[in-house]
Amino acid sequence: MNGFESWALTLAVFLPLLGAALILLIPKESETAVKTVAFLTAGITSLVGLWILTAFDFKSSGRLQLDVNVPWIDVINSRYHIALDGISLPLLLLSMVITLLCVIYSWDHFPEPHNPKAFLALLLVLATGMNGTFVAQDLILFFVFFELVLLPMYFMIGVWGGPNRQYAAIKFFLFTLFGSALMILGFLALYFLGDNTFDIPELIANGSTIARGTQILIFGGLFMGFAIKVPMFPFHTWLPDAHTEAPTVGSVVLAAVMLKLGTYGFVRIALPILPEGAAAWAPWIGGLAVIGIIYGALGCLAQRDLKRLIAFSSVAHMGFVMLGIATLTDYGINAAVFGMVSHGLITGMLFFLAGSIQERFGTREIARLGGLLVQAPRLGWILGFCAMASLGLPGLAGFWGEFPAILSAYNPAGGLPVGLFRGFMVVASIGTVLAAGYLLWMYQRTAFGTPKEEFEAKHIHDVHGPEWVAWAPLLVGIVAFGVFPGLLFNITDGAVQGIAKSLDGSAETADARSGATPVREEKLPLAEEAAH
Amino acid sequence: MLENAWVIPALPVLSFFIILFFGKRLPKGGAWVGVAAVALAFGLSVVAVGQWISRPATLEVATHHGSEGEGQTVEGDDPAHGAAEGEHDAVREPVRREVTWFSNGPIDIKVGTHIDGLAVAMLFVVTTIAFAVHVFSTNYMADDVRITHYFAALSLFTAGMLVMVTASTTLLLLFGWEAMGLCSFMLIGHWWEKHENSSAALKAFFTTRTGDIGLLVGISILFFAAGQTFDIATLNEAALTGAISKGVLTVGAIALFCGVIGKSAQFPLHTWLPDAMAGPTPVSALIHAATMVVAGVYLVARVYGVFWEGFNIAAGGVNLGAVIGGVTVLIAALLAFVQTDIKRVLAYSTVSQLGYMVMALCVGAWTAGVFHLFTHAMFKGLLFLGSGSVSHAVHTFDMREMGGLRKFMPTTYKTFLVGSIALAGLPPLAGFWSKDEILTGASAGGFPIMFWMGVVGAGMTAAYMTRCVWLTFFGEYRGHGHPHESPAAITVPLIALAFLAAVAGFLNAPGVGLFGDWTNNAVTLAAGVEHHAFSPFIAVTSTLVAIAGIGLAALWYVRNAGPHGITERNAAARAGYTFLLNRYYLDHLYTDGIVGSIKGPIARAAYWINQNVIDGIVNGVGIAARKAGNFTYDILDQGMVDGAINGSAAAAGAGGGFLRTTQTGRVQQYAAVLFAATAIFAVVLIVVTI
Amino acid sequence: MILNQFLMLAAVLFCIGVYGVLARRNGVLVLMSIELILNAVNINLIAFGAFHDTIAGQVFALFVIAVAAAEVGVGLAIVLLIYRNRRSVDLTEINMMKG
Amino acid sequence: MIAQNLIFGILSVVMGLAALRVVTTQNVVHAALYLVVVLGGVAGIFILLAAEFAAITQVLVYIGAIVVLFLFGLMLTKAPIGKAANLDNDQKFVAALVSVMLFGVLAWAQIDAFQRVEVQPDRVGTSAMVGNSIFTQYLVPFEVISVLLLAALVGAVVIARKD
Amino acid sequence: MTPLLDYHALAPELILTVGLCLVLVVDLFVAEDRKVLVTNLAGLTVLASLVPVLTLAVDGADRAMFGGAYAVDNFALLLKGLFLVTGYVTLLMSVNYLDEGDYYEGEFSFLLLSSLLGMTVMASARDILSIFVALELLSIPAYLLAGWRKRDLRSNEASLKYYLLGVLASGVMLYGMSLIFGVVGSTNLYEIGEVLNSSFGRLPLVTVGIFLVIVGFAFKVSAVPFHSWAPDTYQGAPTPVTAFLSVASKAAGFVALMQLVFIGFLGRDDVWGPLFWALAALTMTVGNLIALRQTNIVRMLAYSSIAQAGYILVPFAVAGDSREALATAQSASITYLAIYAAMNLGAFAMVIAIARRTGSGELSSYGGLFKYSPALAVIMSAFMFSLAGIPPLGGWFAKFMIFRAVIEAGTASAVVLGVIAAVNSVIALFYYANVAREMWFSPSPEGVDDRSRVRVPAALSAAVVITLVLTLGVGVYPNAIARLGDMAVLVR
Repeated sequence: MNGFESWALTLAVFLPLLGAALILLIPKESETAVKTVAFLTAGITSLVGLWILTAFDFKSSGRLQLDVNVPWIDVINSRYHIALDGISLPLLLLSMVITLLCVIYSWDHFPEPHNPKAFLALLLVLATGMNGTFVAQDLILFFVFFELVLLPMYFMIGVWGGPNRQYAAIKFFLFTLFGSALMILGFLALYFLGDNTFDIPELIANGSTIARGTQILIFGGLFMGFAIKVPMFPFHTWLPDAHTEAPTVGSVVLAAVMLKLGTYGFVRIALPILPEGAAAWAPWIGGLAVIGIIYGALGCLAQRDLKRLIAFSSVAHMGFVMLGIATLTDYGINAAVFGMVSHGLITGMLFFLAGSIQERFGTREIARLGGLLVQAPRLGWILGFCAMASLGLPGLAGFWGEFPAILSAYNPAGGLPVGLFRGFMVVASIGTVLAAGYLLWMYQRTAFGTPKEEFEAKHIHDVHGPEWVAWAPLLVGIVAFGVFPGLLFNITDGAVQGIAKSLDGSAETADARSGATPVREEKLPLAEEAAH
Repeated sequence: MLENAWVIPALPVLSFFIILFFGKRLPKGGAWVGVAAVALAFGLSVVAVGQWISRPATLEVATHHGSEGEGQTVEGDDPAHGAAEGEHDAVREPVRREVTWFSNGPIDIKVGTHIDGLAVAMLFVVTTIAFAVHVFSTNYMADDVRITHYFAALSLFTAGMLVMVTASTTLLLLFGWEAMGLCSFMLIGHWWEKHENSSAALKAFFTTRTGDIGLLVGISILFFAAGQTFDIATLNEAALTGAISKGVLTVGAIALFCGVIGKSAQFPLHTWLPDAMAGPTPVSALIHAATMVVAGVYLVARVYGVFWEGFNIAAGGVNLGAVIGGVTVLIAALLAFVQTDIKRVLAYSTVSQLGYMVMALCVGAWTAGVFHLFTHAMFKGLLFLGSGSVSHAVHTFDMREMGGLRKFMPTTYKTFLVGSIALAGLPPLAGFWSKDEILTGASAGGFPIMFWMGVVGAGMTAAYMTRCVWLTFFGEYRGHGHPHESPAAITVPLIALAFLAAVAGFLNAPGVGLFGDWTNNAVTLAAGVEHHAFSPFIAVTSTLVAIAGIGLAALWYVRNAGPHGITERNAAARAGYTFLLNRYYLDHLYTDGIVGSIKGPIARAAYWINQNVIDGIVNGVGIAARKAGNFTYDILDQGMVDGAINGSAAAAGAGGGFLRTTQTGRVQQYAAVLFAATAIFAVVLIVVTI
Repeated sequence: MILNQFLMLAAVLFCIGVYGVLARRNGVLVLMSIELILNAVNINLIAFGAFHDTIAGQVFALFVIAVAAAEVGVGLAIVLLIYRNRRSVDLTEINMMKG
Repeated sequence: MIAQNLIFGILSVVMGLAALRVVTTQNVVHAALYLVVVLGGVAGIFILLAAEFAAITQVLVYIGAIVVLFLFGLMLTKAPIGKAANLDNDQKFVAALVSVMLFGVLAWAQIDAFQRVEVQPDRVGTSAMVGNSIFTQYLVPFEVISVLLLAALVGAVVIARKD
Repeated sequence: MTPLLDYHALAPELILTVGLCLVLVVDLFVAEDRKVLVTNLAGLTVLASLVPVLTLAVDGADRAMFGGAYAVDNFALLLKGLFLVTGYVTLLMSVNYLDEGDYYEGEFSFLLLSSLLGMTVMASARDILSIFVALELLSIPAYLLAGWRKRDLRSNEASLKYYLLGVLASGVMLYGMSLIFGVVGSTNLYEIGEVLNSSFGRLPLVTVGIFLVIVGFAFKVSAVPFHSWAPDTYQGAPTPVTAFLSVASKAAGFVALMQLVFIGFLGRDDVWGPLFWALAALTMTVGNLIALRQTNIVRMLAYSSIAQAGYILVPFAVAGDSREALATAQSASITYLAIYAAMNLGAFAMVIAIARRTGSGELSSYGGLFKYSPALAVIMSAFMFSLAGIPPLGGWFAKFMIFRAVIEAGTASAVVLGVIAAVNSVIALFYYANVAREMWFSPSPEGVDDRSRVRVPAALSAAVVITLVLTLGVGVYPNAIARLGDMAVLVR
């Protein structure tokens, strides 16, 4: 391993922090310098990301690569262990790209009260937290990065947010902290039961020795931490508030990357380390996931605020991701990872759009909008495109998060209640219709028709330069991943297979222990009768 | 060409992107790019057809159960039949070409093309109609503000349909399927400034999406049932060889059929299709008559093995598909009577005809169903374009503002008439042959109910088309414009399609049977789908019924038209009138009692039920969803879930407030607490530790 | 003499002292009550010292006496300070800060 | 032994009553004087337990210094000499309850622990022994307490003085 | 025969003693307007006494005198270091406060040094008599310091309440000590430990004695329900004194508790285990809940420090569960104390700094701080969120160690306590974040026109920088503090 290889991930994580520190040194008045530094930092970080992409050995994407493993906190045997595999890589790149795009997007529209210096510094700190979470291979390191994102986001919402920002900011903060407080208890339990280590790969190797009952308990702790971040029903109520009140860039980062921290946690930590706990929890997770799908969709139907609608749609979409995870199968987890990325691209894009619409019209109230296609056709069509992507139209990235999740629910991992999961599958499929419902209904009211009187005379800019630059990669990504899902699946699959292998049969052994016979056959008794 | 069939869908994809990105800067908004791409695709499809026809039948297929014993054989000169005498039949081997799309562990998910007779036929149909529609649109839509978008969407649509028909896997099929849905949405809502249009677009999208629930579920079920593959050929084989249990097949087939119901506008999800007429007429011709709506039919034909086994078609009697198809035939036909909008008449007619196709497939008449799809595309595309031509002239679709147009627009009139007769099923035009085959299949396949439904439907079809033609082209012009014949870009496609509508039926006429031969494939053979011989009795019956329908309708409209006499104006009407008049003592009751009641109360009641109950349910579901949304959000989410959160926060605050009051500020009270706590804790501790 | 008689006396003094601390209004009287408490402790210490035959009890008691002296001095200084500013040593009135 | 018990009985009754008066009397000066009685009684108890040095210190420090300090305190705070109403606050009942509870616990635990164990002070704790102990084993606390007294002195002066 | 006194071991205390006498003397000869010199001298004394602490640490050997009654081991050294640094930072915070507030400076330094001396002695005291005397030495100057703003009624009140309750608590504690002494017949903690491990230790009287002693220190560390003095005293006392009380004095209480409980009472974990469990749960919950409703920042920090004490008590509650848990618990408490010291001192330093502009401790006066003095707002937020335990600020590691102790113990009651602590850390965030909210999100209050940057004097800046660096450093690289905490474990 040459020098840069051992430094690449560290750079990817800490360059933004360095940039933030640099920005703090620049006087507040020289805004251009601040922006330039932020742009360069995010850009160089992305270049590092590109380099990582070239250095990554795709043939063995299941192996942890670019490993750095040095002592950190000896006393608790916690190490600075960062590395990435096929699951981390796409998310890390997503985080980098989103950060860069956010810097570009905010180039000349900083929300009130302006102050680019603080805003960009916070954004870069946020980036460090996000990047770090995706590469951390040590529970404590993971925890620190996982929490590191809270503060910047709190301030971002609170300072630059909408009218109800203070409530939203604290709510976001409290919820997440509540989850992570229980999560850290779970981590500690893993430490003591998993041979006094916080190292994730080691724990995966050791973890299955933990007794089933204990696994279930610990999984409960981790579940709280991750599920709130995801957010799963019924822990989702922070999300609409946070999204609605956050400034555009904040919403984008929140939706595109931060929600993934939770699902990533499930995939990276909770599932492989606690396979039997996962198997015991899976039906509940699946149930909450499909409730979330329907519930989020119904919530969307009731929204009058564009951003809030998109926020609720995240609840539904993350439901699909969680459903995939709950199946504990390779299909499901692949779908989940794909869902994370595609949701990142699509919902991130939707929030950009909502921000731009608000900037132009001064409102996000759906009822007051209308005829966007008349006044700003490009904006309108992009909105339509994203709505279509969001509702899971095949050919666009969203589909690959949804359909394989549904698919995998038909055949969950051995030992899980097949009938129940098939029920989930049907409910989730209904969710796709509801998704079409709320998105198109929103689209009809905002983009179709003719402009409302109050905005009739107003000159509305169509998409402008920085917006194009910031959006184009996302739009291209949505199409590219939609048409060539292999771009992503082939990266994630290796790693996912590893996880699926560790999960394989966990539910069965659990069942065997509890004396039940595993159910694993294709025949549905009901259908059998119907056929005759 | 067969190996490189991917090029055919790729062309419109290419043109889509060209139009999307450069259309605005191209002359005519990029329309010609689309036309050129489709023309090329059409050409290539024709090449493909040629190559397919000339492909030797090399694939030996074991037949499931021989049809020879019953003496009902396919045409003698059928090369496929030559081998049917033995245990094996030979068919043309499908041309497959696949690449790995992505992998999931050991399972490679592939995409590719699967070209067989069905695919080739569909390629031909789609490119033909698409070409005609493209050409038609260059004029029809010339002045539209969004011609670029229009052509982009049209290109994308064509691509979607072509992808679907060539797809080798259910997954890729789903891609094309949904892409069409998207384009349908965009094109129905093309004039989105008006709320009704965008609502219609939404409705179409939702309704088909609702059906797609089943499709998604079905594909998932069959994916695992077939051993983790989306491959359709494997799936069919697995279904027919019994590798998949009957129960799973049944569930899978029902699930898939939900998708069919949505996409092919079968009862009860048919209500979106008439509304979809809000889109430009060429779109209606292409998407909502000839191609997209037959996607469901195509799906059934494509994964026939699943339906064959899942619906237990070989057993005859009734099954879900056949019932739905039959009911759709009748319901939609009934509804067509009361429409005043010419396009809506055609729309209901389309629904009805789709019912025929579905019914055909589900009574085991595979070839008939596919063939009807083929002929229907020709004459229904023609009829829609004809109606477009009419509206181009009179700027309305309301038949009450038309009348007498045959004088102003002779070409349109003639071609429309050809289409109508083909639709009505009068020999020797296309509709007759395909409809006849369906009826034969239903009768011989052991589906008497479906047979009679089909027969009644045939009569009704003839009747409502008579009404339509009458109101549009006969009588006095009731509008306010100055009708004129349309330009060549419009009439040429009409003529071309009229030609096809007239002659296409002969492809599978008794003694010709080419279509059946070309589309013959391993699946139907393995399933043991029987091809029933031409039955003169049925042919005559259906013809007579159709004529009766025409006659009765003509009679009705004569009576409505008043004493001036229809006979002077129209020969066909005169013939019908005379025919009816001779039997007037019977038919007085008949016309008033049956036709009248059909035309009047029953049709109206049916329409009312349709608009208020079925459509009401469809709309109601939407409203209910929104209501449920409001409830979920306002009561559950904001009230209870969030309320619990905020409530616990408030409780914490209140707890803090209460505890504050214990901090009285008086030092001796603090001291009292100190000592009291000491005393109490001490007692407790002693009790605990003793 | 049994040990417990001393211990009971101490307990009585202690509790009377506690009562005084809790029930008296005047700051100086409260300080006096505290002395009762400390003296109770001293009785205990000396009695236990005698019981165990060790000098440590006495030594401990001496330290307590010394500390008590210092405490009383400081306490009176504080009471005086309060008196100077408020013209009252009524403890029940001193409740500017609460909640 | 009887004499000792007799003396203890008298002392304890006097001390108990005097202590009660300290906390109940409505005359502040009386309270101080009753306190003297209690403190003196304590010295007597010390003697009974053969702790002479402690007894002497008790008299010197408490009666000689602390009570005087209290009287100064009463004077300086202009406490009403003579009977005054309202020397008690409104939580007498609570105070009594708490004290009784506390007494119950302590008494029970003490009786439980030592039952009827005899205490026989046969060695007089001389000042030499005390000094020896303080300057060997308890040297550090002793030094500390000297600093403590200094600090209390300086601090009390600063706090109590007018400025 | 080994000499009675080990002067090297006693050097920190000796230097302090000499220094405080020097301060007292020099104060007499320094003119009124140059009293800063005295404070500087006091600061130098503290720094000088840190030197032997370091040399002793380097030396590494455990030293003990008077039959183990006075020990200089890693535990003692670490905590002496902690006390001295805390004292130094407090002095830094006081310099301008006293100077500008026109309070007695020389005597202030003297009393502070006295109190520090008491603390350093406390860290080594393994004898209940020494512990008692050290406690008094560290408390009595503190009673006086609380009333240092003599003309301020609140300060008077603070002093009175602190004094009265403090004396009562030490009375209770003494009574308890007398009972323990009565059963054991010795004041030496190790001997006490031995006896309490025997059948004598099972006496209910011992239970009462242990309990009364713990009550005395529960008061010192302001554990609920013995906390009620703390808010009033903290609010009324001069802010540097409050900082000192809430950090050093509280730490001293914990140090004493650790020595008593882990050496003396170790055998009776059935008494102190549940007791600390209840105290910890109550303290965290009550402290946090009441803090939610505070509008005065100092008072809020007072309740916050009560709640923080609750967290520190958590390891005590689980220490008796197993041998491993005992070591982990001690290391957790020590680590928490050290980190808490840094962040809480920092918070108070910031309160002093900000009060230089706002002149008020009311939270509402903090509005708009981020706009006119962003650096102060950021730093104050850092301390607040560190107290809340948000990574990467030091507080997270402190909380982490607590949780670690809880999970290491692994019993059901331990885990429940852990969950209570977790929930409490969420409640706590609300009011900590509220401070940040006021500074960042709210506009300046009406009538505040001065929008220039707040100027912070050098000494105060130094205090802020020291605490900030420690807080951040620990958060990012907790290894150093964790290792120290591990080494300083009193009983393994």
